[in-house]
Amino acid sequence: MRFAVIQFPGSNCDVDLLHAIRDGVGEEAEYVPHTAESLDGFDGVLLPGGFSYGDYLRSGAISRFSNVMSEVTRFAEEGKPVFGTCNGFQILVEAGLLPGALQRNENLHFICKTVELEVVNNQTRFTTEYNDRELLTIPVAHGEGNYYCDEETLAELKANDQIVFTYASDNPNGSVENIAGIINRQGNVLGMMPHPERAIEDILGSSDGLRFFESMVKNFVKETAEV
Amino acid sequence: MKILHEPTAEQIRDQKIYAQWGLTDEEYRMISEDILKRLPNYTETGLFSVMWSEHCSYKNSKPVLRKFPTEGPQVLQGPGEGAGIVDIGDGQAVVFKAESHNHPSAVEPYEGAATGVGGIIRDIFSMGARPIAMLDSLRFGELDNERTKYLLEEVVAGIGGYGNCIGIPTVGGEIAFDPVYRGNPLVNAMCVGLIDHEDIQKGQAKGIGNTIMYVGAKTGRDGIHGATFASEEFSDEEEAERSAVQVGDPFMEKLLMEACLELIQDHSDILVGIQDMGAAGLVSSSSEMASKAGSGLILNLDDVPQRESGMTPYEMMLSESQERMLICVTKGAEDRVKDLFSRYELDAVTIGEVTGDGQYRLYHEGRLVADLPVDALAEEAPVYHKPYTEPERIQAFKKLDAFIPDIADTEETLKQLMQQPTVASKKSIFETYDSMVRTNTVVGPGSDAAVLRIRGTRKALAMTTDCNARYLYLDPEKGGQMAVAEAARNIVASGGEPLAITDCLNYGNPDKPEVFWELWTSADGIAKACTTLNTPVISGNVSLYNETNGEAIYPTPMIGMVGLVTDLDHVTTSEFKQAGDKIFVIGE
Amino acid sequence: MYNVKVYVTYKESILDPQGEAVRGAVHRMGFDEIEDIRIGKYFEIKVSDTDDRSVEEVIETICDKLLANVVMESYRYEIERVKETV
Amino acid sequence: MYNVKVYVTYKESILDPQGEAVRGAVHRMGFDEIEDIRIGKYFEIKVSDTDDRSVEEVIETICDKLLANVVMESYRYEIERVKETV
Ligand SMILES: Nc1ncnc2c1ncn2[C@@H]1O[C@H](COP(=O)(O)OP(=O)(O)O)[C@@H](O)[C@H]1O
Repeated sequence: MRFAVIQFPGSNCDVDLLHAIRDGVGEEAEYVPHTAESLDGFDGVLLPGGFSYGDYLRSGAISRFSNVMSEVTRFAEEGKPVFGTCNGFQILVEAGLLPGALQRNENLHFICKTVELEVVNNQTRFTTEYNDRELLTIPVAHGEGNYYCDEETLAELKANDQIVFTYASDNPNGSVENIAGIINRQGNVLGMMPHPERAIEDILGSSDGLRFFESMVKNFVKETAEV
Repeated sequence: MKILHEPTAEQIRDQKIYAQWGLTDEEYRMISEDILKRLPNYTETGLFSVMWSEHCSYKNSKPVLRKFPTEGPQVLQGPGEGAGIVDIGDGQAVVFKAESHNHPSAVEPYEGAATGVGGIIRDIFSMGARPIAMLDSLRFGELDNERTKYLLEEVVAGIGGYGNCIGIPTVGGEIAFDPVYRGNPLVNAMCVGLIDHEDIQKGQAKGIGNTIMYVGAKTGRDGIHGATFASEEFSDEEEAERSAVQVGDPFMEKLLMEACLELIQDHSDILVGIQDMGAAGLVSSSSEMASKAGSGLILNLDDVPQRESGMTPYEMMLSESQERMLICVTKGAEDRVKDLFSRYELDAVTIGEVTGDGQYRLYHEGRLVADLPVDALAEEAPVYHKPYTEPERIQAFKKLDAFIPDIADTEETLKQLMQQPTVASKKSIFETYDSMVRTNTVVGPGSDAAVLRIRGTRKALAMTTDCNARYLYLDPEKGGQMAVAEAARNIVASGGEPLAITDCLNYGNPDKPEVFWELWTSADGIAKACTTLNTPVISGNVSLYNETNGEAIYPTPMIGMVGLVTDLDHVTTSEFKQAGDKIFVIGE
Repeated sequence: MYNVKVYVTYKESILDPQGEAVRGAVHRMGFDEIEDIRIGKYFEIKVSDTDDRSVEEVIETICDKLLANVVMESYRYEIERVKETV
Repeated sequence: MYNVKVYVTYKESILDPQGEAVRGAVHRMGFDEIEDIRIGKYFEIKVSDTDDRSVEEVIETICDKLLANVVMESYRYEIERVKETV
């Protein structure tokens, strides 16, 4: 499986995603600049964490107008897998590929620590390697990760099993219903605040994030075999 | 069109305008009679006043710094460049330096701390290194008033704001609270970088005809005279007239860092020298680059990218606008540089060229506005051997009996101790720093030293900042030794072997013999400990005049130490691992 | 040439923790008469004349797409025509 | 009861990185007529009546000490008297 790691000006977890794919799951990954006009030849798109355009104005607000985002949107519409972590999630939300908005953390502080995540939907193409209701140890590092959506959207998210990860014990940002990660209706675009790419080696504290990327790869392999 | 009314050379002399900028009568006499053999004009006087400030010239602290051991087989670059470099084998090296931003942080704590972080990061990547970690060392008054709480909160937010955004993990540091820092908090930041030997750069402008280019953010009127400002004391009356604050733009710096690293790694054939524009901005970087290489320089100030209109040569040369670098490239390579930087949406502009005559010439609107021997500016500031005397308190301390605490309720005393902000956990602070970005942090904040693995090897780097200023107040020499020893213990306890140190020497007004004695004597202690432990001083920074209304802070030489962990299996953390394990005390 | 002022504020139903924090600080300063503080963003924009489209159209688009996130924020603006200063 | 609006903006010589970034974005969106954008803060404050001191005095102090950092920002405000809604 060949992954595109999109680099926006100010992305800073791009290198971590690249390593997670190359060293973690042993697949191919290439950087793709924000100016790129095409995503041909890629099987999955990864939007990294960081502070694209300094997160000025609102996180993700400016990057969603970059050239590559229209390609990412098309890629998503074709049903191919798109994953955004942290700033990547914020960009997906600003671009309208995922519902809701991300507000400043409730306590107004940036927070970097390891949290317990619960897998509430292990039937997505990103989570099949996890057990249902499994608890994962994954780092968060963000200042604007407080997921917000109106009642109607929340009801829809629930009705369609679009909430994929929640904070299990202590919610670091005050998000509605402890939401940490959601998926779109079609099931191919997932965004989450925590960083699975920071949890792929025990020496750094956890390897629970590895199966996230393994799920992506296995489901891709399965789909291509079926075709 | 604004009409400029700059004082004439005669007015500067007669009204002693130079004195307001920090030059003494004797210094002014040296400049006009010995060096120029004419009166310096407004711009020239300004250039001398910043370049001869303590902050840029170390005129008061040079004799002190000479005490430090700076050599060793491991040292690839000692003090004198943007940062020091130590060999770690396999063709790799570690680059590090610490920098203070005390005065700016007292005025505008968020931006002061943020731009301090930005500045030290530029020092590291201008050497050619990829910054891999940040540490800090902070001192505030007691947390019993709103002002101090505000300062703490904003300084921490500024450090996090900059470091998190640029994507360099902040992995450790220290904080202490004491009434002596109430009006004069200390904000010291340290950056550590990793480099391959062949990428090591120098800040030099050499090769007659080569091109000087300006890259990064535009120049505004920010922080003019920041360098002289950093060399002055505070008093309450001055509150209103402090110079304009610099605002940091970590996003711009991220782009600048990536562009400069690409230039260094992929275009070494055209790159001659690179230096960041830090304190005293354009004048300091350009004159140092020329002086180091024995060259002269011509700069055309009309070409300097400007954010504001009507800037004078004086303002442009002294501006401390952030996120700017100066580079020297071979003649004809300008377009390659422009192309590279434009991919990062950054300006790269030719502003001058290298000459062979050792003169520093500035042109503005077709006029020659400064014409000085570059060495006089960058190298020949006078060096002062300040008088020093032992403060009376030291003899008084010696007469005191050893203090034996009278503890009635051990548990209660222990609880009280643990509640002291200086002793209590700093988690609420360090959790606001991204300590993990770039996924190399094996041990983050919360242990004795932070440990970062070196990807692709079994090696790692351990790093820490330490200083207990109360010990120095009581006995500067012993206290200096203890600061180095504490840092070394933290490195060793984390599995590393100490390599070298950097420092930030934070002291009061050196014109007071008692303060200078503290500096002088504690340097002896630091030097002795470094010699014994074989950890030379490879870089550092001096911050003097840390006083409010005449009261000096404690002598506070922050020590930043880096050690090499030769195998990841050696990494050890400080917390107890499980019930039943045995506890030993080793040492005396 | 136009001077435009844009105000972006949280929708009423959205919590404004920063405003709450500032209100707390004001009360600690002893100003109990401050009942409520809401914090928003304020933009001062200079727009030059163009033949293609009206300044209202331009500002409306920019507000809607960029300056405000309409999921949680609302905006309003004032447009003032000014004389060119040459 | 008063409704107060406070505007805090950077002083002219102070860099506004946010404004710069947003201006760049607007230009990439094709709105070249936008010449300049500066971003500030906007506060909507509700103040109740008090006998001790004037609302001007209160707002002036809060602005000077808390809402703006006068080293790099300036502020202005508008105070509007409103009827108590009971
Ligand atoms: N300002 C700070 N920034 C980042 N980390 C900090 C800071 N202050 C303390 N820490 C971290 O908290 C831990 C404990 O610090 P400290 O109380 O100074 O311990 P010690 O006395 O053992 O040096 C260390 O890991 C240190 O890196």
